[in-house]
Amino acid sequence: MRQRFDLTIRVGGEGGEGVMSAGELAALGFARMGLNVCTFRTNPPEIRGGPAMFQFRMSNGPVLSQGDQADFLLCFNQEAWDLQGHSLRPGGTLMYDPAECEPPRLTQAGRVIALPLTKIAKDDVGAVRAKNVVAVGVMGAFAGMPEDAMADLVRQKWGKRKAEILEANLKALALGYQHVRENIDESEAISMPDVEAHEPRIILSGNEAASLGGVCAGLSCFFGYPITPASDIMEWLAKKLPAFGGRVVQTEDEIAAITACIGASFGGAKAATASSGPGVSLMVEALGLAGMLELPLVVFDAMRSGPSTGMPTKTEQGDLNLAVHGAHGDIPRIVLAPPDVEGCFYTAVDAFNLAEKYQTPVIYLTDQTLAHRTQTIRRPDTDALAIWDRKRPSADVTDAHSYLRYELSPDHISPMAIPGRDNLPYVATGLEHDEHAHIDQTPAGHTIMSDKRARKIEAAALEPGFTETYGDLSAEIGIICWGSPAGPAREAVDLLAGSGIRAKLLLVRMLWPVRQKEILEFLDGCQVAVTPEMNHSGQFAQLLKARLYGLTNVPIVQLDRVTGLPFGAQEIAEFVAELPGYERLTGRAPRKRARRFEG
Amino acid sequence: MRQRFDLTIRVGGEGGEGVMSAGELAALGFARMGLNVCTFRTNPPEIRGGPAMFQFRMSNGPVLSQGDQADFLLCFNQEAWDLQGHSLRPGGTLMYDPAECEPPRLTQAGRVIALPLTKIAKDDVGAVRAKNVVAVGVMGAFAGMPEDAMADLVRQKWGKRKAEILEANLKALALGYQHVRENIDESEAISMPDVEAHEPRIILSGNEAASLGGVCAGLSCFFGYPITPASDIMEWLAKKLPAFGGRVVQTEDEIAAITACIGASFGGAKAATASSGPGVSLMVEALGLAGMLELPLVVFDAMRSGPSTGMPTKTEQGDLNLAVHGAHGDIPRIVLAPPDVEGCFYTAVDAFNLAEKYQTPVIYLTDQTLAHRTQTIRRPDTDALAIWDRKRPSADVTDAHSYLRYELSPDHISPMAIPGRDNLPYVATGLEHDEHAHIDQTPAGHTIMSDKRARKIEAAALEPGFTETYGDLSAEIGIICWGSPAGPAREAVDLLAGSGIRAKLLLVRMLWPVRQKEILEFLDGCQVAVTPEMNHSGQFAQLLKARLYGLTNVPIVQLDRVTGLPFGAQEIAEFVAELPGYERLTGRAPRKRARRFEG
Amino acid sequence: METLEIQRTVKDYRSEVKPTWCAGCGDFAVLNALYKALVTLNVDPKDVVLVSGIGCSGRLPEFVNTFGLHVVHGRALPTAMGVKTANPELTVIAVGGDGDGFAIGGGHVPHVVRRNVDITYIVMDNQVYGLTKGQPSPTTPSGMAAVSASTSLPKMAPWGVVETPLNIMAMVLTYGAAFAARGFSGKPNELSELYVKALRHKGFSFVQAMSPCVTFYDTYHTWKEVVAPLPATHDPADRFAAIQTAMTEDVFHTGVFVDIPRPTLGDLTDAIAAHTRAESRESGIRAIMDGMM
Amino acid sequence: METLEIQRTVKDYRSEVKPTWCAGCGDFAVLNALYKALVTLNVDPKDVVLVSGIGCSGRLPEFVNTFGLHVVHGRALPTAMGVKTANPELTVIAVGGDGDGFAIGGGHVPHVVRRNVDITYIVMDNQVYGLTKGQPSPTTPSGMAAVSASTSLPKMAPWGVVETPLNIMAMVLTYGAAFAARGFSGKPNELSELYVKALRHKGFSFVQAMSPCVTFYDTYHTWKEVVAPLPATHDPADRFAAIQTAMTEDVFHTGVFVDIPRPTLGDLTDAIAAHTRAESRESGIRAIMDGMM
Ligand SMILES: Cc1ncc(C[n+]2csc(CCOP(=O)(O)OP(=O)(O)O)c2C)c(N)n1
Ligand SMILES: Cc1ncc(C[n+]2csc(CCOP(=O)(O)OP(=O)(O)O)c2C)c(N)n1
Ligand code: SF4
Ligand code: SF4
Ligand SMILES: [Mg+2]
Ligand SMILES: [Mg+2]
Repeated sequence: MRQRFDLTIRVGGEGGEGVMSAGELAALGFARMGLNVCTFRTNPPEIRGGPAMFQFRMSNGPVLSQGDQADFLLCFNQEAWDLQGHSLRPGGTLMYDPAECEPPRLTQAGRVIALPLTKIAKDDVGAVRAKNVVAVGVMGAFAGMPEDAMADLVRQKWGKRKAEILEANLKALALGYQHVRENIDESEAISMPDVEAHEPRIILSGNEAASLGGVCAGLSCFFGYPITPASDIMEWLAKKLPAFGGRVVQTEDEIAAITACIGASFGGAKAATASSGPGVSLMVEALGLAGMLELPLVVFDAMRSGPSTGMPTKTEQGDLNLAVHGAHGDIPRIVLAPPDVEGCFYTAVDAFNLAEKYQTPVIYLTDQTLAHRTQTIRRPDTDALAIWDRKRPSADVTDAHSYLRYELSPDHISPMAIPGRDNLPYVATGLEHDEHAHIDQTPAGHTIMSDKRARKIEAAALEPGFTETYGDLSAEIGIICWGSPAGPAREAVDLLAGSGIRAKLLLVRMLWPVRQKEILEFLDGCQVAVTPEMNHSGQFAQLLKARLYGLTNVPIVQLDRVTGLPFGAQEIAEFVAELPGYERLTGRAPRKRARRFEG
Repeated sequence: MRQRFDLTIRVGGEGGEGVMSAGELAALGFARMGLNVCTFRTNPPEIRGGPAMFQFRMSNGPVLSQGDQADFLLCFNQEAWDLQGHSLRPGGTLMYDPAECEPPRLTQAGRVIALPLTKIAKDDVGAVRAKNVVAVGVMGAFAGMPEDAMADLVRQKWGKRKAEILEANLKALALGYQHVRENIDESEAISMPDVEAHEPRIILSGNEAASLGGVCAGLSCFFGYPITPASDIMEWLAKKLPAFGGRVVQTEDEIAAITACIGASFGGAKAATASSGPGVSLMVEALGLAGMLELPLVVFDAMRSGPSTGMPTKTEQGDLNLAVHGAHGDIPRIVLAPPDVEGCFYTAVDAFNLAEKYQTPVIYLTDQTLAHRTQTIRRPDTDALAIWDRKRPSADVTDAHSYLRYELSPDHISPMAIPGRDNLPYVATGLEHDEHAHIDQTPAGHTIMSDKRARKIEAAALEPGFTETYGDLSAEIGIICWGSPAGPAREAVDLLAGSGIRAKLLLVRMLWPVRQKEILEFLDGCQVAVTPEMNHSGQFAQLLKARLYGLTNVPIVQLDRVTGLPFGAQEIAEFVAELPGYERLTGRAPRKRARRFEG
Repeated sequence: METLEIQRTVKDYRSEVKPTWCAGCGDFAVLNALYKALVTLNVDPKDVVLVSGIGCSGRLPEFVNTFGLHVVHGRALPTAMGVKTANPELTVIAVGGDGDGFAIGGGHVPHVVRRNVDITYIVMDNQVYGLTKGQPSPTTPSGMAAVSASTSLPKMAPWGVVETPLNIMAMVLTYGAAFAARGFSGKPNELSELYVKALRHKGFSFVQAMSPCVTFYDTYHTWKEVVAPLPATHDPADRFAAIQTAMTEDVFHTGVFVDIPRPTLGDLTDAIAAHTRAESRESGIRAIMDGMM
Repeated sequence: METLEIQRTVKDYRSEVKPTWCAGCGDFAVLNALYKALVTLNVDPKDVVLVSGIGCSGRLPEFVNTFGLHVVHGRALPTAMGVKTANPELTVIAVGGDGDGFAIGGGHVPHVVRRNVDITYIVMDNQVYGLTKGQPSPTTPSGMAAVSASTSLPKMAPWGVVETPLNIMAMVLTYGAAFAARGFSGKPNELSELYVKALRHKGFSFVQAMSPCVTFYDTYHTWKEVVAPLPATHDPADRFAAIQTAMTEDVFHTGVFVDIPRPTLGDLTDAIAAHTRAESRESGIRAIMDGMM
């Protein structure tokens, strides 16, 4: 068996110093070498300046989370050390720029290396801004990455800019390499693993994966209003969709965006919008309309910390309640959530497919960590994707009088005529209506149609492929999770197994309708279930409890957390290992721990 | 003991024929005689025309619901008979206008009276429009109501209009009385009960009661946008609030309305808005802001049938999910619901009080039935009302630097400075902030403040007076309900007792935070609990299940219904009596019944 | 838009649903004028989408035998933009009230105008909220003028309307509408002709249809007095003169205020698409993924 | 508004919080001009409320030592109206970006203007969405003009901006703003004087502060070239001339476009209140209930 290589590098500095682009560049380099890479960043709330952090983890095995602790920490300045110092694992390597940072004392580092980035950039490159590329050179050299390959990347990134800029950056890169060669003992460098031949892969961010999934599923009309961390979905599509005959319109607000989606869907297109909590909150009235009209559409919600404006650049899973329960009345809808970047792609395809099949709005809950994480994934075989389209009137319906837009069919799904294509004019209305789409305000009419809409969605709970289990299925400790905590939760199962604690994981990609059947099966035999969620009230746990009431008694212990940062595997594992009352299962006495905050 | 008198009269006709005003007038007359009165109406979705119905029930005892069946049914036209015929109790009295309606055959009526309303109005009054007042005369005469008293009412209502109109209506009234005297056997008339001296009472609609409650609680700034069935709150306040130095602004939309409330509350006023589902859906982003800023304000939601535009003139309780869970992130809020018109008044006072005490938005869920029902209630002793105001900085805080707007205090409530009054300028922001209200985007900061906001609201669950029980508390069948179903549910308990089935009722006026303690106490000893709700998914039942998971196993059986009509007592009683699996308690085998729709 | 095969008649455009408006409502004339315009254009009902928000006026699509989309209050315009974006071949007409369009929906107007989305927007302006039983709207005259002529307005404005009304024609012109016209229910033929012009215009076209609410604010007689055609000298290519007229008129001028075509959103995005089009879906997707390696 | 006891200085209005804007951002000048205007007015910080929405510009209240209310995106105006309604004695200033005010918030502007709410509204117009990293805003010039001068605009508009920009000055004038002026970050003294005039104006006052975003669409140098004072002949009592100027100018005119006072919402509602006032709360409530028997 090939040796497991797993390394996490964190870079801290000031926003605007190029921390992010240095990190991205190095990560891309490692990905090209064949490693699996996963990145993690925190942006300052300021546009320019403020503390920025970029972390990337790479491995020759699967990379499921951003990494709990950094093996290497590179601090551009004092604040970076103050804020990020805690993240270095005991014995790890600390590098700092002596021009901007006091030599750190009292550190857990195994070794401390002063790295004169500013000095090299200023004196030798002649441009202090290039210090991030010097840093890239240092990282490349350390990791034994061929200098040529790295130089290629620099050329790709800056090739279209002014020649001086490219030259300066190439020089900075070379000086970074040179510095390592001249000053650092070769034995201290990381020895990169041999990477075996691997399936074709691509590297992309969660938002890119979601957008690409949309394109593959047939998305053709996109309307959106900028908001962090969703804007790049629209920006990506603005560039790419026209090539496919699709259209992107930046609207005046989110209400215009979603109502334009409603119009486009009525007009026959696969339509979507993307936003974050504040924008999605504004959309719920129209979301109800889409449910009532039974129109397919997809709302991407890249969740950030709420409530209200909250922490716009930080992650959270606080929009589940809104997605499931937002808007007045009982509204049909489907809520999905991808667990990782690969899931971002496939879940987007699912979102459009389910929207079409069930003629319903689908809300796709991603979060800031996933949205802006870049990760290597297997290159999707897009030819093999099944793409679904909405049910249309059968060819023998030619008379508008006999056409039933909201036909009460056995599967509760009705045929939808498309203007311009079907000679079956009808008027879709948000008022309660009958099978003909005519207004019907009778007790029977409203009851029957409310049933129809609800049952249609219940059926979606039986679609296969929206849950996944991991670990020892006979374990008595269960972990149920959704969204980006899935990666660290899976690693937590392994960590627990390593310390002799048996646990199993259920990952749920469809949050609404609730996957009652699979969840009950999973809970069967459990003594306790833990639900790690990045929100304050355990929104998914509460949904589960409501839907499982009377069907099971397995205690559901909520692990709710709103730090704005993603979970670490260690954190979940510790919580499980120290669950009070389950010493028989964990073999450990629970510790009383003060909340810790690290960032 | 004085004999129980309990009579229900229903009038059906075409919208615009004066059905509503005839009914209102007669109801007012009976109320003045000292009877308790409760009215019920269904409006057509059309502005003019379409089938309209008005029902009023009167009794010398308490009147808790609109009445299951009509003792008297008066049909202005054929459609009224077709639509309303079912509502006449077997043996009841049917009256119809032969000019507009075929003599009904095959009826359950005990007697059928042809009433030439059109003829009298046309030939004798000389104005066909006056036929509704002829009908009022008939009803007054039938019920033994003094003609003078009725004429006074007519004078009050039309006294300010043209003299001819008043004259015509007085004549119409007299002719109605005369017709009964001349054509109807005295023995067939209703014998009105002696009404004993009673506490001072007033008669008003639910929306008036809510508005009056607001005025008593100190509401001074109201912003709203018209919507059925909430508009009359704003219209009432537009007339009344200026007298108290208050201000009402009709805004351009609901988002403006609620954000203006936020501004006004920040400025030190007690502020409110009123809307229905579609408008409240639009408000949730700002509602989240109010929660984040910890600002008191009240949102009246007069619920109508959803989803989307739904059935705007029909009732439903479908906005609970929205009220509790609408908006992204975990937001503090309190949700209240009045059970009847008297409750509309006191719950409004509570709403403002709790908003002030907990510095939080309070959502007040009334529904179309309550909103437009007029009911006699005991005249509130407004001098005895406790009125609460928000916590302000103590006098010794004079330095803005040491002032902590979001101080972490033991009760999680912090002192609020008011511009113009307190020399303690601070900036309230929807971004996460620290005790000083300064922006704080750290993991610890967000966690601590999220805790603060959540705990503050948990404490509200301990405020006394928000639940009420009824019936035999040792019963093993429980009914838990909220809002307007409370009245019929209470009558259902009596009906059940009458047929030997012991049941008890828990009426909940605070829906969020969930009154876990009282609900668990109530469920203690129950074998089953039934939750009658006018929505499709059992929104309150789902909340209960989520909050009671693991704490009790009492089966919760949802009685969800979306006909757009209020529950009847009979309907709830039957559901309970025929609960499958509880034959031991009910002594009855459950019947399999087809859904019935009446309206 | 026009097909030559058959000549349709009003019957082809009238739906089975009988209008639910009050007898005498101005909206009947708006509807009849629309039937007539559709007959003139002879457009296939399956190629027309009528989009409306909420209001008495918003019920109009139900009464027309074309596709219809009756959405939430205030959102007819962005919804109509969505329909047109999905299928530029469709004739898309948004209709609605003064409240729907200029109160809750007022934020959308400038943007659909500046994008020059190729749709027609008919506002049925009765200067009141009809459906909610007669509150003041953004166009209700201020003071007691309207209030004392109405049974319902005194409910919200017992002491008169304190807001100054908006001049929606001047606003739309200032936003840069490529086509803007005004008609009156009392002059149904002219109204119908204006619709035809608006529908033939490529780009955003606006028609303000003065359409009295006989139940809550009956202005038929007063408006009849103050309606006059735009002076013959008015030049629809002169936006600025049109604004001046709209802002200073003491009568309601009817006719075409401006007709100044410019490229539509569709034209411009089509040009982009032509420039960037992938050879095939598959090759396009492949190219994207190749760039991610 | 003015108290005579003490003369405050900029120090009294500057908060402890250091602005987080990019170095060189036009908003610094907007802020400094505001400090200066407050000094001129010498208003007590406790009597001032600054209301803002979301955007780089929306961070301004944090930097000022007065009460502040930093709300959600696009809602500064109705929120400010709420503050003023609660307490008409306060000096209420709404501030925000071109996107905040005229994209998502654009529906509120006409209504706060027509009500003539006595607040001052300062729009920091950088013709771009700053905070979200540089997408086009309602005022971004169309075509490639802006796009090729920006690193960020090509993300949303790789082939140019297809929408026509809105002329927000002409719009606000058409809505009937009682006071409207334009200034430029590059001329901070004039800007400050305009604020003083706006704040002294009783009724709604609008100040368009041209304030470049140096990071995403740096227009400092181009705008410096095209800024010119309104001609001396311009009459601020002539709304119509002001609109004409706003719509035809090929430079950015600075100065007071209109100053045409009319009664404010507060004046009118105060008059109503005076007319209907109850003797006491108690008697008022008693009278209402007496009417319900
Ligand atoms: C979000 C929302 N708010 C309010 C309403 C209630 N409402 C329905 S129509 C309407 C205004 C009607 O006036 P207008 O648009 O002028 O149309 P008209 O009835 O006069 O034709 C209002 C306020 C609603 N349906 N939805
Ligand atoms: C409801 C909502 N939608 C979108 C956003 C994201 N957002 C924040 S600021 C902004 C626009 C900023 O542009 P502008 O108003 O011109 O202000 P500037 O940053 O340029 O000063 C947007 C779209 C948000 N915060 N809330
Ligand atoms: S209420 Fe007015 S606008 Fe509505 S249908 Fe009647 S007349 Fe027409
Ligand atoms: S991004 Fe632009 S608007 Fe925002 S602070 Fe920087 S320069 Fe100013
Ligand atoms: Mg109207
Ligand atoms: Mg801007």
